[in-house]
Amino acid sequence: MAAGGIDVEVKRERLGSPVEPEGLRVRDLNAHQLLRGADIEGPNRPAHLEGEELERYVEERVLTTTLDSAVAWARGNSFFPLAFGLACCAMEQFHTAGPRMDIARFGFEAFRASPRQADLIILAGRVSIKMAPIIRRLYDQMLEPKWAISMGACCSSMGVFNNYALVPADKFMPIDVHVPGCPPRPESLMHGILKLRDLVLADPPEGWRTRYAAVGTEEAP
Amino acid sequence: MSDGPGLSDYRRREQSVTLEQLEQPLDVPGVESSAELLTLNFGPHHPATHGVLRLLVTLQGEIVRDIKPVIGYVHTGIEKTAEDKSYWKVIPVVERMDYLAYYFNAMAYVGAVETLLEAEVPKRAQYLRIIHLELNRIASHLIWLGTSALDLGAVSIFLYCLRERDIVLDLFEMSSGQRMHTRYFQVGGVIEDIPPGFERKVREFCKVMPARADEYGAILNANEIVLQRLRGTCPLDAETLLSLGVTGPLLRAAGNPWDLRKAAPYSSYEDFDFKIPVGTVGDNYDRFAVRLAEIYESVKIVEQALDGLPEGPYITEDRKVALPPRHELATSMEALIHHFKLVTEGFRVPPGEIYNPIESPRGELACFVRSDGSSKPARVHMRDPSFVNLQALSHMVKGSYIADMIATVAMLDPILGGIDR
Amino acid sequence: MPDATGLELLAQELGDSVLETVYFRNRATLEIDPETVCSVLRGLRDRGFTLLASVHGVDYHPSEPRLGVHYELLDMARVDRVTVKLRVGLDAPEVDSVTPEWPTADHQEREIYDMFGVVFRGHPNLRRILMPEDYEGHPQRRDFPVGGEPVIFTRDERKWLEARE
Amino acid sequence: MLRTYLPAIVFLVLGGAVGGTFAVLNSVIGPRRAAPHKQDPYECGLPSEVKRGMRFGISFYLIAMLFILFDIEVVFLYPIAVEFRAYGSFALFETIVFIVLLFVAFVYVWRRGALTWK
Repeated sequence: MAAGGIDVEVKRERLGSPVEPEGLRVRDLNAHQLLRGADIEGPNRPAHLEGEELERYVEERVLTTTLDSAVAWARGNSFFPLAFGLACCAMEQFHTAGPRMDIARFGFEAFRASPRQADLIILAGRVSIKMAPIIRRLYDQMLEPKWAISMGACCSSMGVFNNYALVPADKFMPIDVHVPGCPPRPESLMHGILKLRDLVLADPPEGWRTRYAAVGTEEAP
Repeated sequence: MSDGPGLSDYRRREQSVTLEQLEQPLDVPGVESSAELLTLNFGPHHPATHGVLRLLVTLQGEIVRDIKPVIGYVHTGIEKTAEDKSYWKVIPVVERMDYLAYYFNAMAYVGAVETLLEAEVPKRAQYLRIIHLELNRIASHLIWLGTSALDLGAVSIFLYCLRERDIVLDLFEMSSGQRMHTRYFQVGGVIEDIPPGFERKVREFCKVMPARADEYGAILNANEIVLQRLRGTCPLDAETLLSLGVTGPLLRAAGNPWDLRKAAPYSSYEDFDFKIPVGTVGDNYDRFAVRLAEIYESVKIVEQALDGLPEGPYITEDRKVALPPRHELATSMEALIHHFKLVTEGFRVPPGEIYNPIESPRGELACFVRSDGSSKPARVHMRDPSFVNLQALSHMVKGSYIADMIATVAMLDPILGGIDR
Repeated sequence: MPDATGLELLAQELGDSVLETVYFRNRATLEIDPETVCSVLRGLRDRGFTLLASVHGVDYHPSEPRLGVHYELLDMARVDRVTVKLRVGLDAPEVDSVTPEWPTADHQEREIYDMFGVVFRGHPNLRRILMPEDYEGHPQRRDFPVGGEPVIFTRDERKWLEARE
Repeated sequence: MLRTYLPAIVFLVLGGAVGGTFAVLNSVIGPRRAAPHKQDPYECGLPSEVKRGMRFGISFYLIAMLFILFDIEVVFLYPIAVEFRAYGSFALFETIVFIVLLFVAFVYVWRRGALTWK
């Protein structure tokens, strides 16, 4: 290890706000009770509401969304992946679209052949230096807004073949999600795509590092 | 990372190659002016090229006048990487070449090293290897059938084939822990004996598979569109194929029953009786029918191998080559020394060169290993069947329609990982 | 496989172009003089070795002459294999191409030219096949560095960013 | 008069509106990022070498004309089919003559080999 040595002593404190109380589930329950008027005062409270409880009730029941979160919701749930298999990871990509793992459950099974109709490129396989400019051109010609998943170790970090012939995808195009594995199982590619969907929906689940603000867990430099 | 005013070196490289350089004077009879000819990139990113194969196609209307395959778009320098790894570590590198027939790559390489070492592989290991080889042949043919039917428009066949292939990959995962590139074959045998429930699951699969293959046959052979597109298109006779060095289902479809499992049996293939499907005319329909029939034969081999599975060690007893079992490490000092020596430096192989051919789903796959006495191979070369069979594509396709070219590329079953190595 | 004596007979029949015969792990190898490769292969074809299975290059770096080309021949009738090997120095890496008689050698000779730099005289379309067209150097020679670059992990991303400015 | 055409008008207006909004929505909401080769023709990932002045082969035009010919024939049959009962047997014979005439043309074209690709 370099001079820094292993200072991997994990300090974990819980963040200020525990799981956000206004979660959907909790709001649902409040609304239910308000309707039955149970918790306001006494069990025989009439069911109808007025004034301040009415606003709270309406606010609880109706999901108010801004336009861009609605658009983000639409985009996140309707990826059109570009049918782009390079090498062995493409076989596992087939199986992700296959009957058992079945990406169609999430609506992403429409693999488009041309970049003009695709907004998600999954680099499934190893990128050689002869292929890199072609992939960059494809990425340029894709629909906006576009995302890129680099599937497999070869694409993310040249994996087993760290030699003259390969290029990690990060060198020539922006990658949003790296899926580890050689080849990654269909389930892990699925997990990668769902993680990208959360990223697009603009409320990614906090990784355990951010939730606990863990410092010092990175490997030594 | 966009290149801005100065082109990044990748971009400059690709744009420096224009079609004029690749253009060759076209001596097409009856076409004087080249105004009618259209040179098109049937390029690296195309749904029907089964990988990153680029075909420079010169078209006259719908007819393909000239075709030039351009490869190298997934070249990973595997043979160079294999040269600075110890013999034991080369197996996962070599397995990733032909990513549909990974057991065959490992088998060719491991067979070559065992011949160099003159290591004796126990009978049980040979049978286990054959079971996994034939299951892998079925899985490879299933992906070929799925993607070819997809190219011809039968999309549902793709999903049926993947359903079967998932079962085969579960068997691989059960026996070796990983769906693909399992590194199950070691020099001298296999790394682990099969778990108890494996045999029952393989028998279930062997019962189910022929019925499913009948379904595929029933759907595709009754479909007039598929028959019209396959029957009588792009035939090539056996002599031209032999002069082009083509082996495997393409050669057997043209009538020459050359199959290394029968001609030069290795790893005790001679104990099983199975037939070699052979075509007659050598057109696309024969190539399709030969591969579909091979699935039934492979199932038969797997069943016979399971019935005759002998007891005994699953890897060679020679501690110089095979790792001693874990429990022995606690007790015997000698096993510990062997283990340490194998894991750190790996075993040394006497100097020499060997060319070990086996029968892969696409033809004769051979591994050339040259050892210079150290613990790292001096040269590992894979004679990949797809690389040689690809040369026959231009002979098959000249003068036919574009639709026939797509069917021919599908029936050629090229795997670009094996071609570009 | 032609056994040891069969190999010696073959060598005499092919005359003085055979420099050496090796019989290793019951596989026959003929080392020949590079100038006579076409005639030797034609002679072997007349003796029944009709299929040229593989042509591949080898770099015997420490020992001279450095670049080797192997021809694997197969006789389907008698299920017989023989290897023809030739060695060429780095100063004049020139060999006659066998593509006119054996069309299967076309792409394989292009790969040997691309990877090792052996020029095949008479090849119809000698050009790089695996590497990009304008790539400098022959990657599979033993003195060519394996290459590869350190991987940018998240921990040292900052280091790479400063290095890039 | 309006009463009878109302469903057709509503249908047209709604179709136009929904189609229009989606087309406009894309240009309003979608981000616009210039990229070097974004507008180049897509040819499997490579710079396309097809020159502008590329002339299509003559057989393409032949096939196109034949298609239009027989397609119009089918279009003429639709209005007859809608009110076939009302017109009685007169329309039946009229249609048969119409189809036979075109069938003669079809056989001529077929025998002359215009349908097989040259």
